Amino acid sequence: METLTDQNWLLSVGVFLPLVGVLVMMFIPRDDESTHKTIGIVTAGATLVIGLITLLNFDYDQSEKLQFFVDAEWIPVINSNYTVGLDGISLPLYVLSMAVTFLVMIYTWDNMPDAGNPKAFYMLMLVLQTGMAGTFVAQDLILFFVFFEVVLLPMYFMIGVWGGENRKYASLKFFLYTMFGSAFMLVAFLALFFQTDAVSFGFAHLVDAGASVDRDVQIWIFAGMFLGFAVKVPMFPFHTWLPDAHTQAPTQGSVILAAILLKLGTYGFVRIAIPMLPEGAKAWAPVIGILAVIGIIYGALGCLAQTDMKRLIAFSSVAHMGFVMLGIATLTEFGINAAIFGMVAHGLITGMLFFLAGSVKHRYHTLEIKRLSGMLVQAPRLGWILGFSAMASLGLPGLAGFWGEFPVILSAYNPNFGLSEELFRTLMVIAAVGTVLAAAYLLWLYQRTAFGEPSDEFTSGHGSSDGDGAHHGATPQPVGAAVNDDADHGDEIYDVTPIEWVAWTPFLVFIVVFGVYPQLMFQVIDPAVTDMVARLGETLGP
Amino acid sequence: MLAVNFLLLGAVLFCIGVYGVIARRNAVLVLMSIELILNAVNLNLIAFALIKGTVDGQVFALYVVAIAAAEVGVGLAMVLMIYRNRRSIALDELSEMKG
Amino acid sequence: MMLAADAAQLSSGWFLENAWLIALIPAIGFGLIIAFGKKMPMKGSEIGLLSMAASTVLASGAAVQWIQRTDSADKGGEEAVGLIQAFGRSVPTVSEGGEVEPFIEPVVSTWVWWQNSGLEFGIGSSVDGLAILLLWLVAFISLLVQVFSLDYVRGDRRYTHFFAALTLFSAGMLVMVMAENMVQLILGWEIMGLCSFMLIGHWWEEYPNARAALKAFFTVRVGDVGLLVGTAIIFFGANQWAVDNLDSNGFNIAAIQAWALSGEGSHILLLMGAIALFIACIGKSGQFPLHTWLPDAMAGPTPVSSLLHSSTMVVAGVFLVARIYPVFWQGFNIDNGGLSFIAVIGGITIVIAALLAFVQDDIKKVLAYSTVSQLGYMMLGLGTGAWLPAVFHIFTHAFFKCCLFLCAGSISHSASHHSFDMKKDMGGLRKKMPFTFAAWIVSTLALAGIFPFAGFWSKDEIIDNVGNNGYDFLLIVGFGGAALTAMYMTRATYLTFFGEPRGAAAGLHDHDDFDDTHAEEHEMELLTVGAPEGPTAEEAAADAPRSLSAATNTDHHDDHHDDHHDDHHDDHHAEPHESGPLLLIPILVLAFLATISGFANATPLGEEWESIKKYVEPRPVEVPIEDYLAQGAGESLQLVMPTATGDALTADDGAKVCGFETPAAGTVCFFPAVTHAVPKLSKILAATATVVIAFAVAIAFNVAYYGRRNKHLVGLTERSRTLRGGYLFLKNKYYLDALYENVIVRWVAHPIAKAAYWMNQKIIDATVDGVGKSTRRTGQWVYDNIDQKVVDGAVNGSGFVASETGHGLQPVQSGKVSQYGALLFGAAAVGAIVLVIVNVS
Amino acid sequence: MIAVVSSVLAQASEWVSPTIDWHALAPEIVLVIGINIVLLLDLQLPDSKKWAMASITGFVLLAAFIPVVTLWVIGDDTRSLFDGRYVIDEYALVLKGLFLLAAYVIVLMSQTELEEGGYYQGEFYVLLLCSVLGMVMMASSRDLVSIFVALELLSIPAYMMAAWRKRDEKSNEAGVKYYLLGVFASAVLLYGMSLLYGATRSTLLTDIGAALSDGDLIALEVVAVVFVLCGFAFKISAVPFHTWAPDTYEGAPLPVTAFLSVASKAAGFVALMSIIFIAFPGADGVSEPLIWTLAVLTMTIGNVLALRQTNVVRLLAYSSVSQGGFILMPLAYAGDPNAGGSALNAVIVYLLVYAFMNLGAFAVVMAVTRKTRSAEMSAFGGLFGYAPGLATAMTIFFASLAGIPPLGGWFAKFNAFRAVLDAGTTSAYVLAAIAAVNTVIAAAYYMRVLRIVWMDDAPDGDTSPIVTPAPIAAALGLTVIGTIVLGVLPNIVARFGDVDTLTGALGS
Repeated sequence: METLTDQNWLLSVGVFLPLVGVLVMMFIPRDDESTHKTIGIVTAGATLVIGLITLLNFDYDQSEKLQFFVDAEWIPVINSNYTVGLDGISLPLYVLSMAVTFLVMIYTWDNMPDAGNPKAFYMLMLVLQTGMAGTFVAQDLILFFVFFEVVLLPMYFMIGVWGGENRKYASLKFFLYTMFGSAFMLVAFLALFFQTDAVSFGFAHLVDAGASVDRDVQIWIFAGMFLGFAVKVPMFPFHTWLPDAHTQAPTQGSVILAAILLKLGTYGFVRIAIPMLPEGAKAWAPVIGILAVIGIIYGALGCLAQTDMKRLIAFSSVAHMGFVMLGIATLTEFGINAAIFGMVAHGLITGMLFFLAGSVKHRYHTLEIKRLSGMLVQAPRLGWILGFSAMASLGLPGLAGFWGEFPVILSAYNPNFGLSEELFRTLMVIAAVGTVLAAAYLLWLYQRTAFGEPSDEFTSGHGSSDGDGAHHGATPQPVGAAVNDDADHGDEIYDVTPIEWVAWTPFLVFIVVFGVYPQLMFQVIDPAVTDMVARLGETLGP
Repeated sequence: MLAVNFLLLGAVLFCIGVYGVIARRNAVLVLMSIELILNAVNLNLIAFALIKGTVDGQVFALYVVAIAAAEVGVGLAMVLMIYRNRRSIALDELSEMKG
Repeated sequence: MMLAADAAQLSSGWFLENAWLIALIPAIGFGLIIAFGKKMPMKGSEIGLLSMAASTVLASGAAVQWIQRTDSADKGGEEAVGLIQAFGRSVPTVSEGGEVEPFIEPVVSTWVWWQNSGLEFGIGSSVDGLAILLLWLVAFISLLVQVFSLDYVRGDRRYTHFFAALTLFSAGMLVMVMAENMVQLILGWEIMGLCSFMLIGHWWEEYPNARAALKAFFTVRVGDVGLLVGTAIIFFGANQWAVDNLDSNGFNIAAIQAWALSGEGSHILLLMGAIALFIACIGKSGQFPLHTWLPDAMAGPTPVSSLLHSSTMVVAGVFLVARIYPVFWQGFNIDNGGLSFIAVIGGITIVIAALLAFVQDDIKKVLAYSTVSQLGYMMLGLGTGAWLPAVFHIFTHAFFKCCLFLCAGSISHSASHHSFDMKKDMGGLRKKMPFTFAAWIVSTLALAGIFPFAGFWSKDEIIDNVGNNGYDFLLIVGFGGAALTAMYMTRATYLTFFGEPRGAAAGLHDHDDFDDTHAEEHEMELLTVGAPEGPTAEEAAADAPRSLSAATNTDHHDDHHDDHHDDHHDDHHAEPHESGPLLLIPILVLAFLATISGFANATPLGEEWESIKKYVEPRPVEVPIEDYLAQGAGESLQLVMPTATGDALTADDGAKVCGFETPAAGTVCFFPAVTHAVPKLSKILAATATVVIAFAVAIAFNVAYYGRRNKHLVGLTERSRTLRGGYLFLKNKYYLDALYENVIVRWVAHPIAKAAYWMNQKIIDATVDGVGKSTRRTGQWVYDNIDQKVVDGAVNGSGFVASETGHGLQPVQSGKVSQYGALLFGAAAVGAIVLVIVNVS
Repeated sequence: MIAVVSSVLAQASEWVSPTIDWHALAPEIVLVIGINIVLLLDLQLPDSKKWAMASITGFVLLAAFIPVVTLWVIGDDTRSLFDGRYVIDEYALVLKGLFLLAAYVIVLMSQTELEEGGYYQGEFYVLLLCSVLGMVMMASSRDLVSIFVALELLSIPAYMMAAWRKRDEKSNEAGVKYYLLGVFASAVLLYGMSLLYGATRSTLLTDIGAALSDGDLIALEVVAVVFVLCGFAFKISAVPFHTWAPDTYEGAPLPVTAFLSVASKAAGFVALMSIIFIAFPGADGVSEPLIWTLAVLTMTIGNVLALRQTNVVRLLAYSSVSQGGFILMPLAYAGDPNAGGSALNAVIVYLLVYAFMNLGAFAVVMAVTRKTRSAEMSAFGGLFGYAPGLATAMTIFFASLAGIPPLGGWFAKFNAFRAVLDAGTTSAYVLAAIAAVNTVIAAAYYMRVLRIVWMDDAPDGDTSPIVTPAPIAAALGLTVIGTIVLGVLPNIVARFGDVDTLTGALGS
């Protein structure tokens, strides 16, 4: 596979620049909070600039080729190199990761989680940034694996230190789950390495050599990778870490988790598992498809059962990633294109929703859906944004979400390479039903939280008088906490703050932009995907 | 022939020694049982040296004797130390740390 | 069909080529309102008005140019000078009249919207007759409605948002109407869904409104599953063919039409696609059984209802069917008179909805159900091959239904103190608001289909064609529907404008409860089967709750309305009065159109009157592919005229043309040759007669029925006036009573309507709600049992197991040297033995 | 009788004094000299000056390190002394270096501990040096006798160091247990050796290898092999020979624990490697299944037991047991033709990395327990709050032990997996899968500790900062840098691991 190597310093800088920030911060006393925040934001900003430069210099006419390609010696003993490159598939996610981190940091400026200590928080976020960006550009299995794992610890601590009441359980669960997956993934990588005569861990080589591996072996190796990636996605039945992690994580954690980390798994499928093991992929596609659709319905049902806003959003991710995986399972250009679009869309939309959840928590000190109502009265803009994001999330055309769902459903109509049409068409219909359920739970959420009159416990003026708890008669859940909250916060329901505007506007804008003119992204993704599927075709036949 | 009997004797000594180590509760007796094993080893070495007609075994045996002495020296010192601290050399009582 | 060449050219024009502006302007308007509306002097409403006005102008311009284009083709293109535009040539065929009718290609201007698997999918405008018709209709009616709203919702808390949503709503419909491909169509379709959500839930402070909004969106969304699936099926059915033959793709509507008629696609595929898509239409156009969201949607402000029910939202489903008609034509075998799904649903809907309209007390709900029933007519028409009349009915229905709603709005605004309950707050308004009354009457007549009002032409044409195409039963259904329409409209009219003023209409602010309950009770008494001499206590008790609730579910209108309007409206709550100009002008304009719009396609009056047919209906002719492909900006269009018309074929004598046989090699069809009934006087008379009789009966009944109720109010309201009235009514009470109670009440109104209503509330509506509820419960169950116990349980379980294993092993670490030693040597010994056995043979 | 004597005399008469390559023996010689210096100084110095002992010892170790470096740099053909009984090749040099370095870190750690504990410093360092000498010899020994001598030389001082806190019953217990089981194990080992000698009529590993690899094994040989392996399995505390480890580690002074868990374990592995690669290739029918089983048992049981621990030191003990299992894993395929090389590499790499991260872990625990006076997990609560530096270091070491990139641990584990999968047999894949699961279990308890460090509040709210004495800080710095660098640029360590296969090993 030919590659373009001009300006190949860009990627390395983009990946490792955040670590420079970390080093700087390391030598600044922790009390100096605003300095830390500034450094963190500046670093992330600089990284983002690098990302934008990459975006500008990217050659869109040959987005199926690896660009800014570097192939330097790293661990010759095990034939592993420092190989990085960018093509149409990775570009959107790569830039997305930078943008999201940057915006999250801005958001953190005055929304620091209660545990405090911005020094550590920003350092962790920067490390996280390196890991995410690296994963998307790595073109060598070992390098990929390293970056893939690097994100683990920072996220573990983010959840564990700055998270909610049940954070310890959630964080450990998140960590072990992912460890479990990646351990088998590593074994699978090695197996693949040796099955392809142990020449190199480079993607290019493995893509060429992998196809020749014996079919049964491929299936086994794919199983290993499947474990690793499916946990990360997460696919049913490996999803149970997600709701806990999301619910307990601080807003920033949830956003990054939803926007980027989940994508590492799907990206792994598209970039590694499927191209390198065509036969295995074909054998596994039905399983993936079925699990994906189960995930869609199951996630939706889960959402309907939630009483906690954030947890609901978390479950909705399960459903949305189900769509992405279904698209991938079809092994069609159509599906995979849509899947990648879906990744970005889901990143923007769900990220936005988690931001909102965070701000709601910040104002109401609860996410109990029962207790929230009339948000449109007390914080109209917040309410409108919530409505907007909900609409985007349920796949309304004209907003980004639609392009991740509709083509996927479409593609399931006739899967590629002679996968069972009956099966996938059934899946298609079920998935379509899933969109209805999506509408159901999101609108239900919106109606319950935004519409109606604000409940007494949060209406202005009552704050002081809430001590008697009289206003809580209506709310069945334990009132004690609420009373304390309201005693000082009940009358502080304020609307969107400037900082929040700064952090959120890009999300909102791009949700619309990509929704109205999806070609922006499709033209980048499509050639790369088409190229990849074509190569699949060479081994799998039409 | 003769050497084989040496080996058998060695084996028996070894077994006795092992039994002693496992069964005895008294630190000193355990030490002595270990000495038995070492002697079994020495017997073996000598016997094999005899059979093979090489001196390596005997050299080895000398090393073993020397080192065994050192070991026992350390061992007795330790036993003494425990005895000082707890007026007893019953090994079963040495189970403060477990699990 | 061999043809010699003799060039003529199709004209086009700026308006046609830039038709996309018609949709874009309101969309931008929406953005502007959201952004700056609050700061504008008129709170953003002016932006909405301006954008709609602009669209209307553009649409009109486009309409004119389309007419020129058609004429230019028919007249051999003399007018086409200068306006040459990029289109493939068409092959003329010969119509019923024998005159040359070439195929008029739509004017397409499109941009790449997204690409996938190497295919590029466009977005843009594809303008043909149907599109033009609806573009103009939507733009125009939206404009009127916005004018009306200026005054109607003045002072509302979310005045700006209201106009924003209204504008976006129109934009959505326009986008959909001019859709060049299915995805764009879905785009518009869903935007409307969103706006309906926003508008119906406009007063979301009250839970019922929020709920209604949710229900509307959700129900439609259920239907949309069909839309997605159907689109998928059609796409993959048509895509390959489209790519190979038309250099297009499976989303392109023209391509889909051509493919459906090309005979390439398997019938089962078409059938599946058609069914799936029609399910979407059922949801959107409130067809049975998904119609239940429509009446609830009345929770929205009246202008919304009028817009929703006249030209946008609910028409979308009908439009979809009309737009890709070939798919349904082939899928349901409409060509050879197969009894199509569409027709059946349409028929059922007509009757059910009409019956339901009978028992509503809320004037808007009456109108809502009447809309449903009229949509039923349109579907019936489309389902039986009467494409043209159905589209025509969309056109006319828009005017009078919109007018009726606005009248209702005007009443509630100026007379009934924002109540819509005919029984409680209206009556005797004809003197108080003469213009409204006039407009209402005109529209009612139009709706009922009285000569020469609009409805007469369109509805009767549908019925006529249904019969003509051999669906006799459905013909009867049509007549029945017409009769019922007349009846319930009479009832509504009577309750609103005749009789004595009640409640707010009588200037009372808070309603006299005794009055109401008594009235209700009395209605019971009359409606109770076989109990002419008065109800038994339990009957009344049994029935009371139902009707009371029927009344209460409209009350929230007043309450919240007051909240939002007190500042503005207190002044003229005092007395019912005629509304101001801003409200009246739209009403009167619409009323006027309701009167004359029927002549747009007055078939009975002959060929020259059938302008809709001429300009809107696509011509069923075969178009050579290479010419179709020849299109591309800048190329001029050569239109070929036949010298010797070969076999002069007319669709009527069943000659096999497009839609009946696969087009000749190298040519494609875009529209099936639908047949047109030749109008026969007898049928027209029959239709008229039915309606008139219905009217007579209904009027009589209403006078008697509600009159008598008034008599009983004597003791409670002022004496003198009612005594006179009461005496008058007493005279003709007997025979009418007999007639009414024994025939209509017992056999029609009461049992059937009640049954239908019961059905509706308890079964269908209950199901719709039930689905929601049960899904939630399922969710709860799955979450609690499967997710938390099984899946998550397994995970936590594994950890537990590991830790417990450790616990089990801890005793081994007893701390006792001797045991350690034993373990040590034991292991070694065992290992030795095993390995000896293994290795030494 | 006459015959014997005459034969002895006959051999004696052929006696020629061996030529000695002094450069090759330089490290050992330096150490020996150092031992004497320290011993003598200890007698001379007044207690007030005892602190100097530590630095002197450090110098000795560094001095001993110099010849190792020079030998490595010259790196010409392997130097074989005493007709192959004592060999200095790359493999030996790497490990000598490792031992010396580890010992140096241990010295750094011990200094404050001993000063504050008021222990006998001089003697301690003498013993430490002796033990190190034994290890350094072990790296070169290629003969049963020299191996045995080296083994005892490194063990006996360790017994005493384990019981160093004379008055502390725990320490006594630790020492005694270690001692008794140690001598018992070495007795069994010796018995095995004697049988081996009998079966192969030689104590030279290469000869043994040759003897074992012709023809089938007889029961005698099998028993011999098993006993020998088990003897060393005790040293590396492989389950079920691990029982002494937790108790001893907990009871012994922390530096000693660190020493045992790193250096003496490494020495055990060195012996094991030499024997397996040189002497037992012919016996892989025995060694492979035995070591396979040991590896599985070790990593699994070590892990599940570690899950239950509430004392960090004890937890580290079990963790080092299970780590031993991972190190053992590749050795199961030492006999495998294509995996052999990478197995050797994997073990060496693992030992190097493991030395850094485990020493570091113990160093942190020491630094913290100096304040908290308790190694219970709960005592580590809130560490991140009041000692972020130590907390970060601890995070690095534990994460590295858990095998998370980009810290050294991941490459060590990765290499082990790689070696195993290189064999490519079914049993290998099974082993890999089991190991994969074990990495997760291991992560569980490492993360539990980190969780307490980061997320809990300090017990009894004591958040006074910790002052880390310079030596420990130095040790920490050394190990932190090592851990990270080896993780980011594994090629360095991989280079060392990439030694030519052991001199005298079959096929070389």
